[in-house]
Amino acid sequence: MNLAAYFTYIATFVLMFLGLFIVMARGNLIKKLVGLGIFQTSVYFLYLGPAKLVGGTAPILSDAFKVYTNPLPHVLMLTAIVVGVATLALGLALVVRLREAYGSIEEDDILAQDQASAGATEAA
Amino acid sequence: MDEILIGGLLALMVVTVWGILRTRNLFAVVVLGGIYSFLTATVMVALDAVDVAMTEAAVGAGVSTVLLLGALYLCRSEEARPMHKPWGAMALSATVTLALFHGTVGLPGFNDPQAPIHQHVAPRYLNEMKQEVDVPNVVTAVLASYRGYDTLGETTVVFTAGAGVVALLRRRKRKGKDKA
Amino acid sequence: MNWMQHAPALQVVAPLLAAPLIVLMRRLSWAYAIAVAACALAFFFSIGLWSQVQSTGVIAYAIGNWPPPWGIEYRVDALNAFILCLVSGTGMAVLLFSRSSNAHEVPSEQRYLFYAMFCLCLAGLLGMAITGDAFNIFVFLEISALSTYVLIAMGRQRQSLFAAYQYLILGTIGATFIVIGIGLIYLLTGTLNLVDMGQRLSQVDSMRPVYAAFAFISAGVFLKLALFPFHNWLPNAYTYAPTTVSAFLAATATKVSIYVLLRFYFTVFHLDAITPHLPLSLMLGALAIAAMFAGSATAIFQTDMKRLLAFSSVGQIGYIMLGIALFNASGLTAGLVHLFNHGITKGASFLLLGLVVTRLGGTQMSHLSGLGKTMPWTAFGLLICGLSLIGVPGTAGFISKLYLVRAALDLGLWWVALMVLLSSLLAVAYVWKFVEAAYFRPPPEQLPPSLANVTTWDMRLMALLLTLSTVYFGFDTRFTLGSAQAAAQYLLGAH
Amino acid sequence: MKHDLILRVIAKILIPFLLLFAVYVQFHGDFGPGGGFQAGVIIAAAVVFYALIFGLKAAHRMLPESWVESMMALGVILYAGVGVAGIVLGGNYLDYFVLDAHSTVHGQHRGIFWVEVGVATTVSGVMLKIFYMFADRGHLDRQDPAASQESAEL
Repeated sequence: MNLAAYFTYIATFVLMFLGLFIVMARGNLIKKLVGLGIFQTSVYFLYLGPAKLVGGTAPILSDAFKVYTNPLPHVLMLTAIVVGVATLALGLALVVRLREAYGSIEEDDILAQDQASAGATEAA
Repeated sequence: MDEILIGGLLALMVVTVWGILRTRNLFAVVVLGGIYSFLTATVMVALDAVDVAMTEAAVGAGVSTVLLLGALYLCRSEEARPMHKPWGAMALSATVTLALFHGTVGLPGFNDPQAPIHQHVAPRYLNEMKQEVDVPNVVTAVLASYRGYDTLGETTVVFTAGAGVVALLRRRKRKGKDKA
Repeated sequence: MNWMQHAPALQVVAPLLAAPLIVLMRRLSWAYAIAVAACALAFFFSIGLWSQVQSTGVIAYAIGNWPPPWGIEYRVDALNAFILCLVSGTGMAVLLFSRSSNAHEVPSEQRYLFYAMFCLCLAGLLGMAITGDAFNIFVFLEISALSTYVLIAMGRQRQSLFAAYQYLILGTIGATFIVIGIGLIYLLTGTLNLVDMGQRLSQVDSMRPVYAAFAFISAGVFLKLALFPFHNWLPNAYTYAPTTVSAFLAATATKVSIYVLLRFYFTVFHLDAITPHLPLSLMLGALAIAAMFAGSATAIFQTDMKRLLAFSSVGQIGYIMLGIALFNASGLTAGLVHLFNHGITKGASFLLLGLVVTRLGGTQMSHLSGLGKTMPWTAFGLLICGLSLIGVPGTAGFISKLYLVRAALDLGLWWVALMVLLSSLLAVAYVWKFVEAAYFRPPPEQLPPSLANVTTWDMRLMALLLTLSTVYFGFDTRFTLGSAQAAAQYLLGAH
Repeated sequence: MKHDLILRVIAKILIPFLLLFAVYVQFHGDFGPGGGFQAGVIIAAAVVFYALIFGLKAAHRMLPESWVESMMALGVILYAGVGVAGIVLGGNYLDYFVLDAHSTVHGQHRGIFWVEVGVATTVSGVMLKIFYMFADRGHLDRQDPAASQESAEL
């Protein structure tokens, strides 16, 4: 296998691994969202890498060029970026509310508080 | 040449993510996140995706960073030390990554003009668009016309996020909290 | 101009356009009226599409007049016409119920936004169900997902915030998996149109990316539809969301995800052709059976009725998946019938619980004790829904279980049939828990502080309507069975 | 920061150019990189910049929150409305070909133009609204009597 032909894929793997790991292993709610963002970003290269043609140019038509990079993945990834920031905004709004309700943005703290209050209602 | 440039930038991105993973100062995490987004945008320029790069620079590096800083200001917090060993998370993300690795082996490689994505669908956008839509920027034509419905959906996603944030953060009129 | 000809686009656009109008008006009474009008339009159009599909077959609608695969195509066939009816119909019932129940469950400043979010969620789900374009599925999936997070977070307790956050993380991971899967297929075929993808994929030589795409899309959709062991977000989300939201999600959101799975499995991957080479039936079946037992068994130990029903959903999703895992006409029919029947049963149960919340302030077993005396009709309705969840003759649940057992026996899988019956015993156990509380325990001396003393007629009517349909579809199976059989045949003969 | 003269003067000079740049990005999107999303974000950035220098209250006076909320909605309505116009004029949904009676290409141009305007309106509205929401929340959180009074006035 020609490694050089697959380097964008390899970057995707590494970024994806790290992003997913941050989401799952870290307990801080903001850091989880940052990890989620990295995980989403890794996908961009899965789409954009193969779209590029060396010697081609950005898909803005002009008489000076013959070869263009494939525009369709660009359109799809524009959508993905916007979806990503929309998710982030909602996630952060939730984090702000969580912090007001629980006084913490650590997953373990919140779960512990929930467990305590669940125990209280059951005893009642 | 292109490969070396893009590969180098991608390597820098990996280093940045490693920094994000290791540091527990959330402010540093957010700043590193901004750097990460700018690197992403630069790679996108190198990959000829100029529209995407511009969006990533404005949205990823700009808006996301501002939002994260705002949330950080409201939460004022440092990340706690992880309480448990992350072996489960490690195993899961490794499995997912290996699955993707397994899958990409049969895919067309970098810079392969014979790849299906260059043979099917996209050629019409590049060759016939001049007669059909006639705007020089093919990305704009595909975004707003050929796949305009996706963009309507995307605008709606943004609207949903906006209205959702209003629903979540609009201040209650009563002072007392009706939270349990 | 013939508006019916544009029904595929309009039934998604009506609720999608309603949401910004509501935000623009900012008045609660307007918000409700607009939402009801949009939802009624969507329901009307989807019934129209269903009857049109019955007579003329597949309807293709090219959005922007760009022919597929260059543009985005809407494609209505026997399968998704059925799903559209389920989604918009239950959406309508839940919406009409929500006016009074929201008055007690959703803070007043957020109430008009509730309707905006509800319309967006409906538009997202309908858009996912009707589209013939892979990436368009992702976009509308995100519309429905983002609005769902907000709807869940509108619950009264602070736990609803964390439930929404958890769902946001898992839902986004799931959606990203789906994008990865779509990306792999796109790189192999160069197209995004589902039918075109399917045709080109069958000519692809390298199977490894296909299997990886299959794995990613499956895992992503499993997360969205909460198949055991991917179900972690669901119990909290259903428990802490406002009751109407639980009803809507239980009846529609997971069901549309199952539809997306079917669409990918049969239209894109042609799984019935691949299955001989892979032990897929076995893998999916094992997951489904695990879900049936784990979900129902966990449900028995719950002390909150909403949570109990949530775990019961995890179990019931197992039955639907079991039908699909059989990969033949009778199995698929059983799965689809159960998808519909479970949807309306769960919708009815949650609406009835909405009545309980309004009247008694909560859904803990302690609230429910003596319900047979305090709210006899509601208790009776919940009993009927419980019987339908078990699969007792005379209810909708019976029909789907009957066909599921029959499909298993047709294939000579008597042990699968036995599993279905055994797990139904677990359902008996959790339904008994409710019966014991409602009929064999005295009502509390002093009723807990209630949100409102009376439930209004519109709430009662909608709960009654859905409960009655649970019984009705247990006797008259023309619509459910007929549509499911047509859909199954269409899926298996699609190529 | 409210009283820093240099910042205020520079901001006064810069903000019109920022908005001009946004308009350029919006309408040059047909010829070069850019379009509604990017322009929307730049418009929002200009107002955020204004708010940072002159204070949130001034920004609210310049662009009241209710307007911003309407902008979020109007953009989507415009976009979806272009689609409905396609149906009314006898085409399919989002059909730009029929938007101009004489030339399909002109119809396409017209459709893309309005659609991009819709996108920019919604994106700038949403980004600003989110900024206002987070900023307001901060005023309450700080529990500074002057600040909470200020936010009560808003």
